[in-house]
Amino acid sequence: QGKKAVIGVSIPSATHGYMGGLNWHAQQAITRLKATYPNLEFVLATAGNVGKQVNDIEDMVATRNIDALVVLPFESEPLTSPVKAVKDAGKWVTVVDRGLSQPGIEDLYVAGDNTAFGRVSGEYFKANLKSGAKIVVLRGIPTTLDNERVDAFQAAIAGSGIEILDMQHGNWNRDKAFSVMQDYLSKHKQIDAVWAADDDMAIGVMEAIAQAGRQKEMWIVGGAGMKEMIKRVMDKDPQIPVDVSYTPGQIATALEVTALRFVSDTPVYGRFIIGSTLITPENAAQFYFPDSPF
Amino acid sequence: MSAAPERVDAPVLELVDVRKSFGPIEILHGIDFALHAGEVHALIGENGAGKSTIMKILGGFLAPTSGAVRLDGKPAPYASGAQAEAVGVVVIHQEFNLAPDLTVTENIFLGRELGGLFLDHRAMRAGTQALLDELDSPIRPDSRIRDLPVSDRQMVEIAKALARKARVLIMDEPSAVLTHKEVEVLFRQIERLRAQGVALLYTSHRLEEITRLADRVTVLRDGAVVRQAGRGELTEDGMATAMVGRKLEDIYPPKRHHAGAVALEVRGFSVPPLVRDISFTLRRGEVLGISGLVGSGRTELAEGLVGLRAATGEILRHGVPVHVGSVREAAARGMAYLTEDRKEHGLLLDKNLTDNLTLSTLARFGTVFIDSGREEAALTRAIGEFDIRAPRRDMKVGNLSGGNQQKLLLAKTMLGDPEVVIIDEPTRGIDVGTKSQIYAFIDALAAEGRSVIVISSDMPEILGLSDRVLVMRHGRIAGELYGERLTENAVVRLVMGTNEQTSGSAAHV
Amino acid sequence: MSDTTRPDTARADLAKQAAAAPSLTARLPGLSALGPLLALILLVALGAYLNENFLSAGNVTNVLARSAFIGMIAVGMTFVITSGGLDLSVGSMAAFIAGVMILAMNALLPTMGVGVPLILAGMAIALGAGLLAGLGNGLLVTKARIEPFIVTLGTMGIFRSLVTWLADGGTISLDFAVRQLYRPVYYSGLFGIAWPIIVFALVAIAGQIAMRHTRFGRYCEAIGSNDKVALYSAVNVERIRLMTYVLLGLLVGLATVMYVPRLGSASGTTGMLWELEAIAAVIIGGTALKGGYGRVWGTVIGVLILSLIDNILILADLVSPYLNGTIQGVIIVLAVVLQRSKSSA
Amino acid sequence: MSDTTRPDTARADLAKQAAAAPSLTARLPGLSALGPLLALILLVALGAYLNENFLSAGNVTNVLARSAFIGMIAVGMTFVITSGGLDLSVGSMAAFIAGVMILAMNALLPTMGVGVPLILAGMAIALGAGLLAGLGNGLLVTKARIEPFIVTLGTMGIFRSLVTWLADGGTISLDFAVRQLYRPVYYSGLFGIAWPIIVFALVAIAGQIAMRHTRFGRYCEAIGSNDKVALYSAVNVERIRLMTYVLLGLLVGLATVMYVPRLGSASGTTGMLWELEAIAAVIIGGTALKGGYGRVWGTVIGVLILSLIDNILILADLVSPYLNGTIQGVIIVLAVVLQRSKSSA
Ligand SMILES: Nc1ncnc2c1ncn2[C@@H]1O[C@H](COP(=O)(O)OP(=O)(O)OP(=O)(O)O)[C@@H](O)[C@H]1O
Ligand SMILES: Nc1ncnc2c1ncn2[C@@H]1O[C@H](COP(=O)(O)OP(=O)(O)OP(=O)(O)O)[C@@H](O)[C@H]1O
Ligand SMILES: [Mg+2]
Ligand SMILES: [Mg+2]
Repeated sequence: QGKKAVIGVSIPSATHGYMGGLNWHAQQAITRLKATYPNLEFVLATAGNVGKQVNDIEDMVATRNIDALVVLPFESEPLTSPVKAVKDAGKWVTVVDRGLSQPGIEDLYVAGDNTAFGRVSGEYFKANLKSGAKIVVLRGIPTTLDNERVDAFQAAIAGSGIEILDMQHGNWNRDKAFSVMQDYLSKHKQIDAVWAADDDMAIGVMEAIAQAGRQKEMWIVGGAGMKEMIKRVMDKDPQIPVDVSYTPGQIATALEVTALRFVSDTPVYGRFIIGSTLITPENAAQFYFPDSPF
Repeated sequence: MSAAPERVDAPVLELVDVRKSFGPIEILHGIDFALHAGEVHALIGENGAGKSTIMKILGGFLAPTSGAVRLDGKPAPYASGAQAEAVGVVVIHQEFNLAPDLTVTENIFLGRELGGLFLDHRAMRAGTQALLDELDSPIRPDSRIRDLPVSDRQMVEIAKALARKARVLIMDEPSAVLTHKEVEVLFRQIERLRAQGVALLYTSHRLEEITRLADRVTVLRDGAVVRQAGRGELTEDGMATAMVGRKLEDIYPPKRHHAGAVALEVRGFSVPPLVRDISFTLRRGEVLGISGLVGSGRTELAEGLVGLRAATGEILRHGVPVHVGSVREAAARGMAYLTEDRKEHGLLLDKNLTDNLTLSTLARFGTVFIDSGREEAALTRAIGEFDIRAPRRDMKVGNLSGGNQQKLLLAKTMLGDPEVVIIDEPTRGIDVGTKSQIYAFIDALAAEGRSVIVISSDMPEILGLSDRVLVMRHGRIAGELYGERLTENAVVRLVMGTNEQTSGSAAHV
Repeated sequence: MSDTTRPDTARADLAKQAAAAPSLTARLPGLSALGPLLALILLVALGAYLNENFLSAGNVTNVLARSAFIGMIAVGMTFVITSGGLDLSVGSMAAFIAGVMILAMNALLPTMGVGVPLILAGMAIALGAGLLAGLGNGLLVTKARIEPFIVTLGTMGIFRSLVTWLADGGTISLDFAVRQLYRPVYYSGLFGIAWPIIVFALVAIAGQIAMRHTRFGRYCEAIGSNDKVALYSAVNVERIRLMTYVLLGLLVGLATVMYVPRLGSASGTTGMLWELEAIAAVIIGGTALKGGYGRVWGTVIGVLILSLIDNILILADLVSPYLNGTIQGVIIVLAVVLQRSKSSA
Repeated sequence: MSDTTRPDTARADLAKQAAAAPSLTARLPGLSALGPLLALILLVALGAYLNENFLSAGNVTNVLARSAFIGMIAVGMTFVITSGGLDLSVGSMAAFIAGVMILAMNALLPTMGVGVPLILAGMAIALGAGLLAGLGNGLLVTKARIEPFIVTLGTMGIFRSLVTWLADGGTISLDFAVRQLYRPVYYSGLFGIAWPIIVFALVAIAGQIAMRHTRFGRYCEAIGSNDKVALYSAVNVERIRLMTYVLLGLLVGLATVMYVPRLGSASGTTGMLWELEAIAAVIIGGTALKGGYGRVWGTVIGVLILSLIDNILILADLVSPYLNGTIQGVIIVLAVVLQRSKSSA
């Protein structure tokens, strides 16, 4: 297996906490794999928008002669044709997290489960709130994946009698979430729980609640497993009873499995769905990575 | 009192009982006024009398508040300057009306470019060259207006107007920034147009020009016509008296000859690329004139002296070498410069009088905070001292009449109380009445022991004011004249570079 | 002689009028100037109508305190724009300063311990970093003579990527104990008024005074109006220009000092699009984008308008949240239509 | 007569001097104008040095084709900026047009069927939408007389939120079969040159000609230089201004026509920050932000510089990807330093 292989990695840039974690895991995995397998070479590109990501992929094919592409699509639809073009050029394709809009293009699919992410959260709300309870929701940046999560959440709480007072976009951003939550708190006298849908947003939400002195009234569920949040869950913080995993480490898994394809004869085709689990004080320890920036 | 010969032919363009107000203030009070074909009509009056306003109304750039503008006896069919041009009524504005980023050719043909779908650059360039040749001007058609000195810009304005094939040509102080030679060229063009039957309206503060050109003179005072006269009916004195409303004495102050210690010495001073190796001294209480052709480098020299242009050489104040790298340093050394280009370098046209007046000496108006009371007091003083006619104190300077802008600029320069003051074209566009005030002012400066350098293209002014005259040619000093030898003839010969021995007869420059 | 009397009285009239000093129309801000104020009042009325909590102390405090960061920056931006400049880098600069400040405080923690000195050291570092960042922009604009748009577009990318790099793609968080101590700087206040509001108010007042009553402000307007004239009038054009960028940098530093205690963290997304908001506030407030005329109090109103729009959109369930941007855009344009009379005059 | 000859030769000398000196600097593009070109050449050299495939047909095609969108928009932006305007809405406008175009094509599909007429209908709709969007901006600027910055900041938010709303927060996708038919418009070409490159080249050439050799371009410069003067010279200032925005809208429409076949979809993030890139390209290319002087070929170079920077960053694993922004910023500033001589002159 002395043959040199170049693996291109295209991921969104670290524009919010979760993506920051994903970037970190990607770089860690690359460093690790490079050390282990000297014949592997990696080209990492991060993109701030769809167009840039497509450019990056084109550039990798045209100038770096990649043998494999590991891609976390910024958006599914627009990346489908460009990734298909890579596949058609005979390259190995690993798709991470967000599936392409056309099935069967990728050789390997490693993904979190956005529907499960929303569903698991919703089920927790349903189980822990009485009928007539009032909650508020913070949404991410308007995207398909945000829609998937929110739809699954709403489906999960359907029929529970839980009332969603408000759903506004916090853009997966602490500052925006902080001000949206401030406004929620001014607007609604009674809020029993908050689905912040993301741990970055949950931090902003917590601050807004603390400022209003209403910590006792409501609990918050974020998501994605930021280390500070997991810590709180471990420490049984009543404000953050649980978290929902959506591990940024999936990129590392994808890279490792892809690398195997070039350093051994292990057949690695297939789909690896890393489900979203409810992180509770009991299982929190296994989701806790204190060294990750996320 | 008005007694002008009645014309039998119908006027081409006419104002009937025109009034004009800006806000609550009426500037023109019922003007009646007519222009005839083949005739030069001169409009004269003090600064702020309303000449430019009348011209703008005639040219469609302003609408009268009441009264009528008639073209060929019918209400003028235009509502804008552009429409007026289309029917042959063309204005040369007192303020330059050129786009600074465009070239000479582009400006001259702006709005009426040649060519079909694509511009015919060659034809426009040739047309421009032809116009400029006709005006005997060395300006290159491809120069950007931004890079041209004011006099050249004025020539471009004139060329632009000539290119318009006017029936009525209205000229607002076209000669103010020109030298005698260029004025001659302008006059030839005016005479040619008059012969072709164009109706011309002309204004200038140089009364000898009026005497020479005008077939008919209308005198304006404070927005009302006070006198109309035919050719030869009014002497220059008579015009001045009619304009000002009182008799004018000799406008030049008597010469003094009591220069004191050397206040400024300049040695081997060069301002690249044109000005080379200039040396001269300037004493306290002395007025030093600098004469020369346009482009001889006078402005460059002055700007070099006050640190506005990179220069080499030595400047000594009171015998001590000083470094002058910026206007601030110049000011700290008691030196000030009044620019010839008041629109681009002198005044903030969209700021009010106070802001402009105190801009260069703001440090004197309060320590941490600006003392606006003191500023207002300074303005009141300046208005009195320089006879600045502003309808409102808080108006934009750009709305002041041209001459009043110049007066404000003078007031601004003098506010710094400079010991050495360089004045570039001090009386451009200033009326005769105020001129004598300014001359008296310059004289008073010298009498107080200050040193004044006057750069002027106005020969009588240079001769009337200066104790000593430096003549520049091609960026060098061509000669120095004082005492007995300071005569118009001598200056002219140096200006032109004519050999001192050839006793020429060059009367006009 | 009768014909000379009329002009003479006319002249006397003119002189009297001129002597009567700044007339009424100039003293009162005039309709054009009142435009943004009117828009603000309408917005407040709309907010109060839509939600009874809108005028509650809590909501008012929230809105004002949130406006403080952009507000301080926008006041600095007013000077930059007035003198004919522009600064696109402020948002990234804030993120960068916040990152540097937090890292420095965390690093100093072992030696200095949790205490007020550490907080003060952090503040000094933030202000120092702001000063240096502004100086960098200013020097590139004045000494290297590059278009401000390009300089600050470049430094915008640089600051943004530096903070992402410092944060290793993630978030830089202030030590928990330090944060607890620092928190009150955002959340607490004096006489019931939150600190950010107080600081913003002081900055705004100082800015207004600086613009109207000091040489610096006068020079900024002069330079923006015509820098050649300013140069010929012995104004140190380069230094004033440089100072506007340094001042803005300092104010970004100050904004960061107030921002960090709020969430105690900085990341690559901190201060995203603040530059656009700050510039918009300045322009809505009536300062000319081309320079030459600055109105600090207008900027303050602009900032308030922008943050009120957000607040109202959340307080009122008008439409799909997807359409928030539409309403925002419409209100911004309308707010400026109210001062249209200005440019059409 | 002898004494008049001397002065005349003197003047002739002067004229000669005057003619000799500036012509060199003015006629030839001069160092200032060559600055961006130089930067471009240096970048190409750097790229070729870093990677042998850099100059391969494939890579060159990629870089040029993807520059086409911003490129066409930037050409339009050159006219807007030259005449003293600004348009911040182009990126959102592109997203909006793409959304409308795709929805319309999907809606027409059942009646028209998959075929060239459907594609043509889609193109017509895109161009029509672009025209209307540009007209809207233009009318607000010229008729309502609002600062272009504010108008287009407002419409930027409006277009962006409208497309998000149309997409219901997600992505609007072109029907798969239609996409297959439409794809070649981006990916295929003529004589081995991709369509986007051809269209961009045509737009650039037409733009350069329009700027230099038609009344429209001349008037844009005149208006940007001094709109009063233009007005006095019988230039229909409002109409020309309006036309610049309409032209830009049309070019955004054209860019969208080329963009949709590439990705086949539109969402709230489509065209994000294109406005900044387009404006940056225009300024890097040497057009003055204050208007009065436009240089279309400079804009093209600016666009190429910007997209080469991205390309080169992928070629070389220089540093942490977090620092890409730093390198980008530094290169942008450096590219403009090369034309510094201009402003310092
Ligand atoms: N737009 C304006 N707003 C207010 N006042 C104005 C405006 N335009 C002109 N004025 C005033 O009208 C008066 C007449 O100005 P005008 O320019 O016609 O004078 P003028 O006779 O041409 O003087 P000068 O010889 O100095 O050029 C002046 O007092 C001037 O300040
Ligand atoms: N910015 C500029 N760009 C190009 N040439 C210039 C510029 N400024 C001045 N010149 C040229 O420099 C020469 C000297 O001009 P300067 O203004 O010093 O002459 P001057 O003797 O003061 O003439 P004037 O009577 O016009 O004031 C002229 O040939 C002029 O065209
Ligand atoms: Mg006048
Ligand atoms: Mg001169």
